Formats: sequence, C-alpha cells, structure tokens
Amino acid sequence: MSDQVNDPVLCPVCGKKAKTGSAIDCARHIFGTGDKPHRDWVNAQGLSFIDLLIEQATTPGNKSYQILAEVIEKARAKK
Amino acid sequence: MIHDFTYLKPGSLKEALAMYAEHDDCKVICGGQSLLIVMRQGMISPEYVLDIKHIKELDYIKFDPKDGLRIGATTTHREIEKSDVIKKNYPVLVEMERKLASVQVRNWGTIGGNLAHADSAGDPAPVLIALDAEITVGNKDGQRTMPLEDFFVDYFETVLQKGEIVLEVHVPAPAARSAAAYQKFNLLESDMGIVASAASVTLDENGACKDVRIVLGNAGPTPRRVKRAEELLKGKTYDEALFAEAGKIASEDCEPVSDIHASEEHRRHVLGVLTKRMLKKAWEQARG
Amino acid sequence: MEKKVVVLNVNGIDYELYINPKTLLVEAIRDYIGLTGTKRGCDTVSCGACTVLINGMSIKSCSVLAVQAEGYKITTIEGLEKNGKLAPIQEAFLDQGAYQCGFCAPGMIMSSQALLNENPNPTEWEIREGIEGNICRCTGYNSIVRAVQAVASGKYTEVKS
Amino acid sequence: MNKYTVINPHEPFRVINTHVRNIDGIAKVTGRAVYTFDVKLPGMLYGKILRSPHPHAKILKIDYSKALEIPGVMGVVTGKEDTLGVKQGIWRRYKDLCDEQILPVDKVRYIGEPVVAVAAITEEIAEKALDYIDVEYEVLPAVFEPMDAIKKDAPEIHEGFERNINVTRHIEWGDVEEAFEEADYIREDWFKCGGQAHMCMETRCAVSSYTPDGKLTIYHSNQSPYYMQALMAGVLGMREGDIRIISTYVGGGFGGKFELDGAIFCSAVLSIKLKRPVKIVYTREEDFIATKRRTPMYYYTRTGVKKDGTFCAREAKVFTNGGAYTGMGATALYLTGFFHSFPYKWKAYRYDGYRVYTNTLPSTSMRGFGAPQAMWCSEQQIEWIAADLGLDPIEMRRKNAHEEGTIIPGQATIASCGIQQCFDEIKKWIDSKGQLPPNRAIGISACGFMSGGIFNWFDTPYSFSSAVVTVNQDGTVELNVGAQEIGQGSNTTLAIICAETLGVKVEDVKVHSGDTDFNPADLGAWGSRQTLMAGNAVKMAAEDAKRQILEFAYAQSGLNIVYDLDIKDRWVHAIARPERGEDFVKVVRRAIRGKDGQRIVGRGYYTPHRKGMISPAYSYMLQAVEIEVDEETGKIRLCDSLTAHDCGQPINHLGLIGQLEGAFSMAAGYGYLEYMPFEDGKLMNPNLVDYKVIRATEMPPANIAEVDTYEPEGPYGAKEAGEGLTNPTAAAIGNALFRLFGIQIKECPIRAEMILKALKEKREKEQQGK
Repeated sequence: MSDQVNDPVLCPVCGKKAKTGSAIDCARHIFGTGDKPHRDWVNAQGLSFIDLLIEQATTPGNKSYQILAEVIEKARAKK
Repeated sequence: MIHDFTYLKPGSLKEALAMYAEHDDCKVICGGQSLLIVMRQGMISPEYVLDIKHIKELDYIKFDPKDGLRIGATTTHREIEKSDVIKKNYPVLVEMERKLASVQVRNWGTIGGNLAHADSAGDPAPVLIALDAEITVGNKDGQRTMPLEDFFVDYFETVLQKGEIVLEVHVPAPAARSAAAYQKFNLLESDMGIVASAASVTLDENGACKDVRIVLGNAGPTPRRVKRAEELLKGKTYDEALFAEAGKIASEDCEPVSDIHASEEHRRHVLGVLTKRMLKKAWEQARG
Repeated sequence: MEKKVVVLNVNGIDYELYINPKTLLVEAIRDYIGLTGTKRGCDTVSCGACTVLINGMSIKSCSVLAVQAEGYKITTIEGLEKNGKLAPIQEAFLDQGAYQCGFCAPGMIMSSQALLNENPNPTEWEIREGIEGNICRCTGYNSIVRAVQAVASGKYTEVKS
Repeated sequence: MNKYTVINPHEPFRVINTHVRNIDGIAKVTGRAVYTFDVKLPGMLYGKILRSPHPHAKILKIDYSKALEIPGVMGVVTGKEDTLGVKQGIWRRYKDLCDEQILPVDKVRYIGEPVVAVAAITEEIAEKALDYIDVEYEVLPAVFEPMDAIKKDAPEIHEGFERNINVTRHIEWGDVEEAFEEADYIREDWFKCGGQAHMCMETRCAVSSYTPDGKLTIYHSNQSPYYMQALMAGVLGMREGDIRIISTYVGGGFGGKFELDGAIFCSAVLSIKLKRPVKIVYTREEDFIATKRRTPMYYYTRTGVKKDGTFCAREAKVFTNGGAYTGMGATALYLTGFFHSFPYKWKAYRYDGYRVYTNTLPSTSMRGFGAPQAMWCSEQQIEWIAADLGLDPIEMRRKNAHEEGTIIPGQATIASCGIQQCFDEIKKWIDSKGQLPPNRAIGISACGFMSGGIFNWFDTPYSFSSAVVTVNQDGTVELNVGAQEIGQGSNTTLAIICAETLGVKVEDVKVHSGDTDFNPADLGAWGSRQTLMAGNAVKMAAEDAKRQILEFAYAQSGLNIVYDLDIKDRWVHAIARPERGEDFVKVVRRAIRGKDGQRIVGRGYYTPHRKGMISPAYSYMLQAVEIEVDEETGKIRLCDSLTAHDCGQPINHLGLIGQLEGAFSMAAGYGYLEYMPFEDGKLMNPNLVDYKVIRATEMPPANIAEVDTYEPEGPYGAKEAGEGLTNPTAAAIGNALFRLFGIQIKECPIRAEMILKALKEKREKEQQGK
C-alpha cells in the first residue's frame, strides 16, 4: 500500500487524492463518497452511477471499479 | 389499558352464582393470569368483573381409589403440582404442571380459569382429556357434567352459558396397567406448546391395548382426539411401527394453523412425532 | 365503576388505599404506596420484573388485581432487608455479580427467595426452573444460579427477625 | 457449574482483578436504585405517542381538537406545529445521513413511527386521548426488503437516494484478483442474517422538565448522556449547556440507547410547550416496534484458499436492511465488513457494503455491531472449506490467525493478540469431552472485536473520554466521568482503575456519572470503548492527582532524589523501603493546606491518535458450543460451552465474567431463538410471549478460559470484553449442526424447520447419489 503513484489521480469532483493516487483508488473514493456531485459526475460520463454500484454489489469481481477507473483515466487524458 | 369495571366480590359460591346470574356483561376472574392480559389489550372490556379467586369451597383436591380425583375450580396449578396424591396416581398431571408457564403463574393461576379460558395451546386440557376427565359446570339453578372434550367449542370458546362457571374437574380412578404421557414442542422450557400431544394407554392382562386415548394440543380450535389412531391401536400389542402409523394419522387428522412460530406442515410433522413418542412412553409405563 | 378502599399489607405495614378496582397490584405498590423497587418490563406476564411474594410465594404483581391481594402478606424487594442488614440472597447476588443493569434484580431476587422458602436445597435444575419466569437480559442467569446455590449451601446465615 | 480458568496470569494488583462487588450493587439489590422509569416530579404529566399504522404514507392532516376536549388532556404536539423540523442523526458530520425527524413533518416511513404526542394528567387519559386524534394519510407504496428496494421501480423512501441506497462502504487491501489466482480452492456462499431486538428490561423512557429560565432537565434511560445533550440541543435549537441529562441508573442498553428516541424527544417538546415535567414510558410493544434493531443482512462471500489451508483472498458483498433511517447503521455497515476479515490474515481482501432503506423499523448498532452477522457467515464458510479440503478446522484457523504485530493494511496494527492460546484451550476442552452421544456435537467459532471506535462521525470537539479525580481532606475520592454505567459495570471498573492508580481502596472512591451538569463530556457506553478510553482518562486523572500528592510527600520526606515514592493501600511510601511511609490521609491533608485549601484535583482525557482507522486495540476469542438436536423435530438445546478469551489484563473480575456469560446468552438467542418476522412491514411478535428471549432453563454452562495478554494502549494492559462475545455463538451453533449432520444452514436465527428441511434435502441428495 506504500507504493504511491508518481503522478497521482486527483478526484475530478473534489480534488481529493485517494490512497495511493491510482485511478482505481479514485474510483473507490467516488463510490465510497457517493454524494450528489460525485454521482452526477459519473452519470455525466455516460455511465449510470447506480447501475455500476448494484453491478459491483451483486456480481463477484471488481468490474464496476475498473470501468470507472478507465473513465477517470480517459477524462484525465482529455484535459 | 384495562377499561373501568365494577368489581363484584361474593362471599360464597352461592352468592357468586346469584351475582353472576344477575349481572349482564360480566366476566369471572379467578387467577386472572390470562384474563388480565386480554383485558389489558382491550380485547374484552366487561362492565362487571366477578372475583371467585377466594372462594374456598372450590379450592380442593380429593382422591378416592374408586371415584378417582376431584379438583375444585379455584385450585391453583401449584397445588396440583405439589399434591402427593396426584403425583402418586396421575404423575402425568404433575409433569404437565411443572412445565406450565412459570412458578409465579402457577402460584396464582387456577385450573378452572385455565380451562374456561379455552386456549387451544393450554396444557391441562389435552392431558385431562387423555385421562378421560369430566368437567362440572353450574349456575344458580343447577349443575351439569360432561366429558371435558365436549366442553370446548372453538378458539377461546366453551359451552359455558350465561351465569355458568366451572366448578370441578373429575378424573376417573386410574385403571390397572394404564399410564399417560404428555409432551409439548416449544422453544423455551415453559412456553405454551407450538403443538402438543397427550396419550393414555390401558393394557389388558395379555399386554394388548384395551383402551387408548390420543389428544392433540394446539392442533386446531380445540383439543382434539385422534380417534382413527385410537381405533388402529385397540387390541394390538406393543409395536413401534404401529406407534409411527398412529403418529402419521395424528399428523393428518388435525387442523393446525401456520404462524410465525411454525408452519402448518411443521406442526403436523411434529404432532406425528410427539404422538408416536407419547404412545411409546405411555405404553411402556403401562406395561410397568 | 366504584372506587374501593383496599387495605394491603406490604412488608408488614397496612396501607389503606382508595383505588379503582382495575388497579393492578404492581400499580398499587409502585404508584400508590411508592415502593418503586418492584419493576415492570412487559404487559404480558412474561418478564417477571414485577415479582413479589404473597404469603411467601412468588407471583407476578402485574397479573393480580390489587383488590385480590387484600388479606395477604405481601413482601417486596424493600421488605427483604431487616434493620439495614441485607438478606442472604441479596448478599449472594452482590458476591456473584448476579445482576448488571439491575432492572430485573428485584423480581429475580424475589423469585429466588420464594424458591428458597419452599426448597432450601434446590438442585441446579430446580433453581433454573424456579427463576425461568424472570427474564434477565444482562447476566445469562448462571451467576444468579450460583447466588442461589451459595445461599442454599449455608454460606450466609440469616438474621432472625 | 461454570469453570473459570486463567491462562498466564499477570502479577497481582492491589485492586485490579480482585473480587470487588459492583459499587452500585446495594442500590440495585435492595430496590433503592431509581431508574428513569421510577422518576416522579411534582406536577408531572404523562405523555403518549400516536404512531403510524402505515409503513409509508404522507401525513395530510392532523386533527386533535377532540382530544383536547377530554378533561385532563393538557396538550398535543405535532412535528409540523411544534418542532423545528430538524432532520437529525447521530452521524452529525454527514448532513445526508441526518435523515430522521423524530416527529416527522410530512411523511412516515415505518409502522410505529411517532406522529403526534399527547400529555395528560394521567397515563390513562393520555392513552385514551390518542383515540380522539384523526390523522389523514395518503398511503404510499412501500418496500420491505433490501433486494426489492434497490430495484428500478421501487418506491423512493428518501428523496435523492437513488434505488434507496443509503450508505455504501468499501474496504480493500492487496490485489484481490491476483490473490484469488493463487488460491487452489474458491468457495462462494450467500447468507441471510436476521435482526434482533435489544430488549432492554427497562423500555425507552424519559422525563423532561423545561423551566421558565430556559433550562431543560431530562431524566433519560440512555448509553450516552453527552450524545443526548448534544443531539437534543440540535433538534430544539438550544445550547448544549442549557440542557441537563440525568441517567443515573439505566436498565440495559446493548447498543439501542444512544440515539434520540421518541420518549426523550416528545417529552421534551411537550414540556417546552406546557412548562411542566412530562414523562413518557414506552410499552414493551412500543419498545419492539418503534425503536431500532440489529441490522438484518444479506451476505455474499467468496473465499480463496491454498490446498494446505493458507488463506489467500476474500471478497464480500453485503446488503443490509437499513429500515427507514440511518441511525448507527452506517457504522454497523463498516464494521461488519471489517470484522468479516477477523481474526485472520488475508493477502487481499475486498468488501462492498450497501445499506438500503426500507419501510421497516430502522436498523442500528447492537452489541457486536455488525460482527455477529459477519462471523455467522465467515466462520461457517471457513468450517465448510476445511471440510471441503479435508483439513482440521482448528489448525486451519490457527495457521491464518492474527498475531502480535499483524498489520491489516490501511486499517489497523495488532498490538496484542492471545488467540493462539485460545486455540490450545478449545482443543484441550474438545478432546476432554471424548466421544459425544450421537445427537450431540460441538461447533467452534473465532472472532475478535474492537476496544472503542476511532471514527468521529459525531463531530465532537471534546476528547473522546475525560475524567476528573478530586481528593478530599479525609482521603475520600470523587471520580467524575462522562462514561455511562448501563449495567456493564463501568462505574466499578473505573473506580478500580482510580483506586489502583491512586493507591487507595475501592470503597474510598465515589463515582459520579450519568449527569451532564457535573461530569465531563464522554462519548458514552458503546463500541466497547469505556474500559480502554474512559479507563485511560481515569488513569491519567488519578496519576495527575497522585503526582500532586507525591510532590508534597517528596518535599517533606527529605529522601535522596534517587528514591521513588508510591502509594498503595492508603500508604505513602518509598518503593525501595515500603515500611518507611506515612498514612495517605495525613499527607493529603497537608497537601491541601499547601495548596491554600484547594482540594487535590487531577484531570485526564483520552482520544486515540495514530491507531489506524478502527480501534486502538482488539480483543480475541474462540468459542466452542456443544448442542443437542432432536433430529425428528429440529429442536436445538445448548448443552455446554467454553469461551477462550483474550481481553488483555482483566480489571473488574466479576464484571468480566458477567459480561462474557451475558454476551453468550444474547448471542445464543441470535443464533436460534430471536427471530423478528415482518408481514407487510409489521413486526409480528412485538411482545415477550412471541419474541423468545433465552431463559435460565435454556442457558448452558458458560465456561471461560481467560488468556491474559498485555495491551500497550489500554489502561494496565486492558482491552475490550463483553461485546465481542456476542459475535461467535450463532456460527458456533451452525458449525455444530454441520458437524452433527453435515448440513449447512445459511440463515440465522436457525429455526427447527430449517434443520428439518436441510436434513430432508440431504437425504434426497444421498438417495439420488445412490
């Protein structure tokens, strides 16, 4: 857990650096926070926050976090 | 909350019956262990409450080897439980009483009150019916006696007419080579039975079944005999397969409900198991 | 409804009360006489917190009308100690930690006392049967059983009253 | 009947871990203790609450004019007319989670929710008045199960909470996918865990008295007077300092009495309106339907292990039935996920928890705080995995168990852990039992628990615990704490720590607690925090007072500076020469004179720092339960048990035994008795006839093997005891059933019918196999 990412991903909503600063940690942070601004941001990327959440909860694995992490990376690249 | 009522305290049985005849919308209280709960829930709210708890004339346990056992209506459960003569002649009654609710309830609650309350899950009725008990009820004009099994009509309903109270329970003298057994299925030791089964068995000199009575508790609106199973057993000799068969009939010949404590299916199943076991137990005791 | 004058003998003292006949014994003891040691924990005669003694035997005072208790000797938790000296069962409860929140303790102690009154040498199972009408949510009962056993073993000698 | 063994005991103390009677004992065994239930104030009115008959409805109109006409009715309050409509919650830091109006203004969300409160001169009149209040509702569609409530077309219970998801929690460490790759065997199971009622013997009750000077005094049966003071200030728009909460004797808590309830809120609102004291006591039925409960959960858990039994990875997804409001449920959601990993080392672990709103009574904390559910699932699955792999279940557990120094990444570092010895003790006990009768078996279950929470969702500016020790001129000691005595023995435990530290006897210490006017703020009695946190504060305060006394003693003694002084048994002496000393009282008198007549006052406080995310310390335990099952009826009977338990250094010997035995009885109830069935949102057994609480006849021996470790963060090495033991029992019963019949019961409480059904399925399967 100590391996911090060199160029950390900051939360596109609140600017927080989550844990190691990786995109997947950022995705977890967004799900974990889950307030309206965070939900809205996810929905604005063409995803459904709530569907991702339920998917994550009802199927084994970590698919939703990975999907969101990819989207975060993409959004970051756009900037 | 208990609604207001006028309290009537007769000095004697005679006075009690006279008062009861006189007052409409009147409820008799004895130990009140069940009555006060339903009154508190507002389920019944009589205008008069007639207290017979202190009527000593009805507080007795008498045993005669020929006549059998007579228990007055205001006798407490605890008096029955601790009676030596009952313990000697009808041990099943003592066993039943020991697991009837708590000590406190048995100290104050009475046999008459228990039967008149007519809770289908009540413990004494199935056992007493298995012992072929009669009940005597009376009003100011007279008395009548009937088999206890005919006393119950429906959930919490008996044949008691206006002005009538329970006076006495009579259990015939135990026959030679006879025994009875009772068990309830419950979660806590002294809970009401989710279901219960009582069996009494009388054997002839050869060890064949001369008489048998099977009574189920909480298996329908009233305690019920399983006559089809009784017929099956009469004249037969000890046979565990037969007990199982009788149990199967018991689980069919009943109408238990489904509720939060057990499904109908589970109740039927357990009634079968208990009946099988009680037959075996009673039979073995009767054999001596 | 007609109010009644009722004389209740509680812990050796006659209390004359003027009450509605529907008043439960527990209400008379707590609300009229003011002895709040006796508790109430349910409305279904289940929990035993209101247990008191009537002529030495235990009853649940929520299941008895006050008018019905006239003429009996009623003992509540407050009546167990004599001249500031605790009864053996109270001492045993202290030594065994046979109570925690203490809300069930008065009823539990009265049930234990009633048991010992009629059976000074109960078996463990008889003790359990003797207190099964009382719920304790804290202790798990075993410490209470130990307390009754300690009294039965004669560890505490009673003061003669 | 019970056996109590101590493994590796520590050096004896003067007071700590000796036989000390509970300091509240005399009051409790003589009926002198005055509970809120017993409080009667001059001019007091009695309140009653009208409750919602609907699980989900809009309140359209309330007409109470007829009620006011009843002689003796003094006043009525509604949410809309008489409250500020503040949405409150105990997670004060997060506005979203403050979602409950105790008297709702527009909408009710569960059957039993308060709607109107009435005060009258008698309880009976107040109750009668309820019949004369007309409430017009618009009934809304309702939903009762979390899996239904997250569906797209489910009714919305709180605005803005999509799919009714109230809180989500995520815990993760390591690379889960990679760790599963390493596993030779992966098993997944779905479990269902029931709710449970706290069933405190004293139902919720409060007496509020508002006076014209703007001060509000409330007697209230609760676990945290400070929380009540702060929360009430919030909902009433008052200053905390103007509210006094008194909770001298509390008839049980178990996690159910540290949030606002209808009794405290409605009595206060009525009292403010009527300027008279108002008492509200919940009936037992109200206490069942309108308080909160242990959180029911749906658990999916997937576990990967190596052939030799080494644990690799675990992944869990949990939906909890949150009921209508958040309460402490958010914390339970986190803790269940955390303790689901306990007490084992996982290379990688992932937990996703979702708390879902439904139209049932709210779920919250209850003794064990999410962990009993977590262990029900974890400890059974581990047992099954051991069987699947043909491994010894004790040895497999032992191999993976925490030890001193274990790091739970991002969460905690384990400073003390005695679980290895717990395994030894349990193994010995099982072996000593030999061959059991054919209808009996022993099941085991391990777990651990926290010693107080680190999180500050309450957003308190105060230290988590504080204490003041005052030494009087006659050597008596006043100990003021905000910690709350609810029966667990905290006053006694804290008195013991104070007496030990100060070098006096326990009878010298008078504990003052349960009154916010006279005691420092403290978070109260929950999360097993008081022995460690309040204990540390008391120890610090006592040390502070002691230091002041010893300073005078040093000044007087003329001893060489290399000598140390100490106080033991009221004797101030040189440690190296104990016979050289002086009576404590004499020293204290002079010390007070030296302070120009001021009493000696010591202060102490404690807030955990740099102790991870969850708790400063963890207890460990392993339990074995022997059960007997009637194969034909499915009835379970508990026969015997042993708990091997590590709570660090025991402080209050009697209190510890009592807590462990009591926790076991409550946990056993969760395992097989205390079901809470609902029908259309209505609790079907809200009374003690139908809700089954274990009684003396059901309680088996609760043997204890106390494994003493030393917890560096705890006072004298102490940590949690009494809450954690609610965790293992249900799973131990389940594991005993597995041992006995090879059946796997995935729903608790375990009912007779489930056992018969599982046996039937097993027989059918075996027949098919043939």
